[in-house]
Amino acid sequence: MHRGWLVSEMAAHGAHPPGFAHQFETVEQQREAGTLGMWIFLATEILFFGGMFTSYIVYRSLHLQSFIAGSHELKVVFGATNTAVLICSSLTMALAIRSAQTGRSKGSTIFWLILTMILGAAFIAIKLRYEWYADYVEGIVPGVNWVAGGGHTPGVKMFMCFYFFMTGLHALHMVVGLGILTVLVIMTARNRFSSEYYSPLEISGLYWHFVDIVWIFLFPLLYLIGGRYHGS
Amino acid sequence: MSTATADIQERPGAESVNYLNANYGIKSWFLTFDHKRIGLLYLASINLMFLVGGIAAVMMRFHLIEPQGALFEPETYNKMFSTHGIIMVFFFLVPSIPATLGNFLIPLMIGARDVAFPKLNLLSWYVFITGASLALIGVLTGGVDTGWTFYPPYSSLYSHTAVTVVAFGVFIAGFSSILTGLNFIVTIHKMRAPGMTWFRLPLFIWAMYATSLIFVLGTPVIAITLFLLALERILHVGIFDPAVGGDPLLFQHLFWFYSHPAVYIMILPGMGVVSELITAFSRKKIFGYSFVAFSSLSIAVISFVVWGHHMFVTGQSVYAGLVFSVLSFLVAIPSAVKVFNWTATLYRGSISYEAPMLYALGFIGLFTIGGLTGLFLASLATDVHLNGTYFIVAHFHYVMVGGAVMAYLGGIHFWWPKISGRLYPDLWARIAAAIIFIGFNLTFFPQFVLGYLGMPRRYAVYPAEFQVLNVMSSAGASILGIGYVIPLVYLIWSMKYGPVASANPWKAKGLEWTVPSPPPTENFAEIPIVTEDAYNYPTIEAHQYPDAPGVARV
Amino acid sequence: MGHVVPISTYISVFLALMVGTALTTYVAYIDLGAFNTVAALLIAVCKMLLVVLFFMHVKYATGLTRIIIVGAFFWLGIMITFTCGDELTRHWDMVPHGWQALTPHIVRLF
Amino acid sequence: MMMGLIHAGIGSLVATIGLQPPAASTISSDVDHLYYVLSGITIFFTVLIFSCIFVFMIKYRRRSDDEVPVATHTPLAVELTWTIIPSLICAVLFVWAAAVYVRNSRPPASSTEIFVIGKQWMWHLQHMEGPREINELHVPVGVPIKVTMTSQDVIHDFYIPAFRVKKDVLPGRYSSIWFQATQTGTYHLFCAQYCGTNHSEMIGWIYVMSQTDYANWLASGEKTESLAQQGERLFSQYGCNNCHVPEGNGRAPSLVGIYGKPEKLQNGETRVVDESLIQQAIITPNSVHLPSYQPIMPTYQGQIDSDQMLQLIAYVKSLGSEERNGK
Repeated sequence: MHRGWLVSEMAAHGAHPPGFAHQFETVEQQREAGTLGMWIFLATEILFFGGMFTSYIVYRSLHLQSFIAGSHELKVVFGATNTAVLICSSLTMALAIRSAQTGRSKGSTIFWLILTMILGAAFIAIKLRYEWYADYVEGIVPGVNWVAGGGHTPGVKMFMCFYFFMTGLHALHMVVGLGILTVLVIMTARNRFSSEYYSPLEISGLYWHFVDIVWIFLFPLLYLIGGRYHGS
Repeated sequence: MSTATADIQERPGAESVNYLNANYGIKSWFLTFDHKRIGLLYLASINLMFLVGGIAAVMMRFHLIEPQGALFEPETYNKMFSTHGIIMVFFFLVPSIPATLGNFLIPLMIGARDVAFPKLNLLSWYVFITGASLALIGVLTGGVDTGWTFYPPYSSLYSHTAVTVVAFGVFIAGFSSILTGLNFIVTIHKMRAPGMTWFRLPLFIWAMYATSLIFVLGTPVIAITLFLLALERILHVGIFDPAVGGDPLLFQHLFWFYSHPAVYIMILPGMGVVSELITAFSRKKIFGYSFVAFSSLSIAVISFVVWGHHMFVTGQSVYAGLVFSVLSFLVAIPSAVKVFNWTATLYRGSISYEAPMLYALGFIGLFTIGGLTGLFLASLATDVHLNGTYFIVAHFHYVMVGGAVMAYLGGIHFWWPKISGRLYPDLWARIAAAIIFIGFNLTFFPQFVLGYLGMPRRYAVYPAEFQVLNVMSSAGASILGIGYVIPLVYLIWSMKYGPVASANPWKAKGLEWTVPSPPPTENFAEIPIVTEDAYNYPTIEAHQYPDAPGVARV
Repeated sequence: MGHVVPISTYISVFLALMVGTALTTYVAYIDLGAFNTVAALLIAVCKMLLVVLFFMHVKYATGLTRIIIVGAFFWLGIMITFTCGDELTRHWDMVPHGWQALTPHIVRLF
Repeated sequence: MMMGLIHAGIGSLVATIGLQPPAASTISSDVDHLYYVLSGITIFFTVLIFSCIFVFMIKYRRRSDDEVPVATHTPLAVELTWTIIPSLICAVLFVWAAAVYVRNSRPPASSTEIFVIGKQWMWHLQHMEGPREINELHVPVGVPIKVTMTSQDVIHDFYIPAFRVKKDVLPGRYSSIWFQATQTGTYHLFCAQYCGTNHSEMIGWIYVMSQTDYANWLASGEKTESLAQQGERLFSQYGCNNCHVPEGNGRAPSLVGIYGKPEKLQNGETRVVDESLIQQAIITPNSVHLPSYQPIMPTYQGQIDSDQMLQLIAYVKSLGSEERNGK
């Protein structure tokens, strides 16, 4: 039970370590607070996406056949590729944190961070170019370009709505994540982190992994669970 | 009155540095990370919103003096009650106590220098202001006429008002709630002073913790729901449109998943404040500390599984209705436990009746009525008759205005010496409390009868037979309105002319009373070490000192 | 000071996740009836656990972190269960048999 | 018996001083009895809490600023008592209220049916025998009446305070309530779910008439076909009878006796054929088609308005209930 009241030597002499905030008594207290804060934020994120998942489950049960038909409009190849890309980016993120944690050179941390960013950007690029854009051309984007007919029932339209809302919201989180990573790269370059203090890296990592987990569920829910075996 | 003059001399020199005079200028306020100043920023902004919502309410009551409507076209009246509801719920009641008193007091009460994330705290105020401004812009440019519940398909397809803008404002303000809740939870977990164990925490902190849980777990759902609604309005994709397979009831489920717990966001902090006031003015330890503390948590948890009682007549399945009904009864029990414990705290106390105590006692009485009338609505058969009528309006105003606003005012009065460093005129404060109590009951009690008689809510015109009760209610509203203006006047007056307050004018317990009034920016010169329970007021054992003054009258 | 996870652990977790992705895609092309859904979700949950426990260091974290995660999913469960509890039982109202037949007995209690 | 008398006593007392709406259906008294008991509980606890507060306020007022109060302790028994007693009260109230509710959620089989369409901002009411009314409904006393309701636009709510019945009227779905009036008279009909600008003018009157008066009223109106007959005409007009042949050997299932039966759909779901399902079958046939037939039925979305929909539903229902055909 380490508590913050033991005013550390450093704080007492006014020599705060970089990144230490005045309202805390110790660096450890600050680190724990940051991590706890991020976990609570992720809990709200679970409920945020949860509202979407609940709606999806309800409508799927109401329009089962249409949702299966709708899921057959999606391209599993790109979905699966993107899943792999995101998992790779989670690995590189974990390695970036590990690199800071174990006091490797800042070049090593920056390398892993930039690799993570490249993978994240690749995910968005694939999504945009080979999925959303293709869907737009095909005319299966509700509210934007929806070509009626082709046996598309209202339920299929509903499915596509959810597909775009859910993947869109996820992609938005990816973009925010890329922004955070950019800041982290700059901070690392300016020697803001050490093996003593790398809390921003750690909590950003939690966020990045969370976004990965959302996709881990979106992929089967949107692309797979209807089964891909019927038809061609 | 005894405290008003006695303690002035205790105060250190007038030039002592505190959070108010530490630095000056607009920048020192709008860029402050000090939780106390942020609390005051919130105080100013939510009172402004209260004013807007209150004006709308007074206009509505004037309109309803005549059955055919005295003032407006129905369309304007609809915008009026929607504005009132949206502003009051999302921009006043939800942030009322947490964002003002919570921000100001949590670090002081637990012995911390600030909340865990001061920058996030300021950010959440800016987010709130952005949301509130958007909502106000929406209200002023075109208004909104959906009611605060935004039910589709009316809100999504039929309303021609500024629904999207206002919903977006509420959406943004939601993130302010989330950030505040997150900050409070981390602060309460990680920033407590040495010795401040969980069971030594003031009950206000327990209540704020429970409230923060709801903020964090409920608010994201309303955010995503309003987001879907806005998309539906902009793109017409049919999410809540039954014509293309959408289900409007799904919106209601998601909406009430947040909005029912939100009722407890409003009342739980009030309960926390009342626990502080009752103990301070009876100079006694709270009766059943752990029961009051755990009832806050259980209310927070149960509040999430009762939302379906808003949907008993909306076409929800009978079976779901049964489950929600039994769970709704369940939430009555921790609330009852709290009321009994507060009342029992008074027993053998040393009770004085300064204004905050009057508000606290008013809270207990009105909340009792508000809570018990909730049983009518948890009961399936009576709810069918009363749902959507003025009975509902009366019930939730008893809880939210009689409960939450009373507690808010009581809390502001109680901690005003700490916040401002000044004392307000107690006589005026007592008069205002009495006027508010009378005005409130005159406004809302007739509405219970109106509801049972069958008058539906949100009616711009109504059958003539309901006029007498409506006029009574409107008369009460004007009294209530005056009652609310009085504290505004004397509190502002007191900031300049009020007698200077000592560190502890009420002789209350709690860490916030151990620091000067107003507190210094860093709160505590040295972080205190806590060695005793909350509300450890001196008492004597009855059998030991049968002749002691406190015992003589028993 | 956070726990330093060996690189070998990260690599194994990574490989397991990749295998999971391949497996879930493969299974979708086999006709298992309702079990397609079950299998897909089961694999997703396993993958999530791997990420949470190792990449997010929950295996080495305090009880508080675990309570938050379990709590968040519990609340999500509440939302899904109760919402579906209504949506999926709405059509039952018209069903003449089922436990509605019992209600006269309950009514007779009064 | 005793309780009944007390309730009746309270009822007449409350009604005389104008605090009670007219009670004019078989459900009213059930709801009112519960209401009185709830009011009694509310008054009891409110008085209890208020008097405790007042007594303590006076008895234990602070006499001097340095007064020290007597310690009180928190006996577990006290806490448990005031936890358990409210729990028991709540349990009883729940079961009672739920029993009344469940009993009233199912219309008697012998109910006469009336259709209601809500639209901004009026009520269309349609008798099975054919007559239509707007914002007015004539019903006979002493006969159970089932009201089947749908909305053309937003959510409305059909509320008759005197009968203590209320239910939301939803677009795209059919909801129903039932009542049996016990007293002739004129009663309010309100829309109780906010539905837009003139929500407060979406009101009407319910005329409860003696059964002979009602028969006369029906006879006096202009002669119209019954709802089912109008539906039958539409059925052939749209060519539905080409496929849905009664003998069951057509390209589509026979509709004779289908109403109220559970059917297994192509998507694996089993649904009872009700109003909502019939409407769904007409608007989006593929979503509910039966596995043994080809999904060849075209959609009639946009061609059939809600009045016609009710006529078709009434026709299908008339095929289903043999006893009504026999009459």
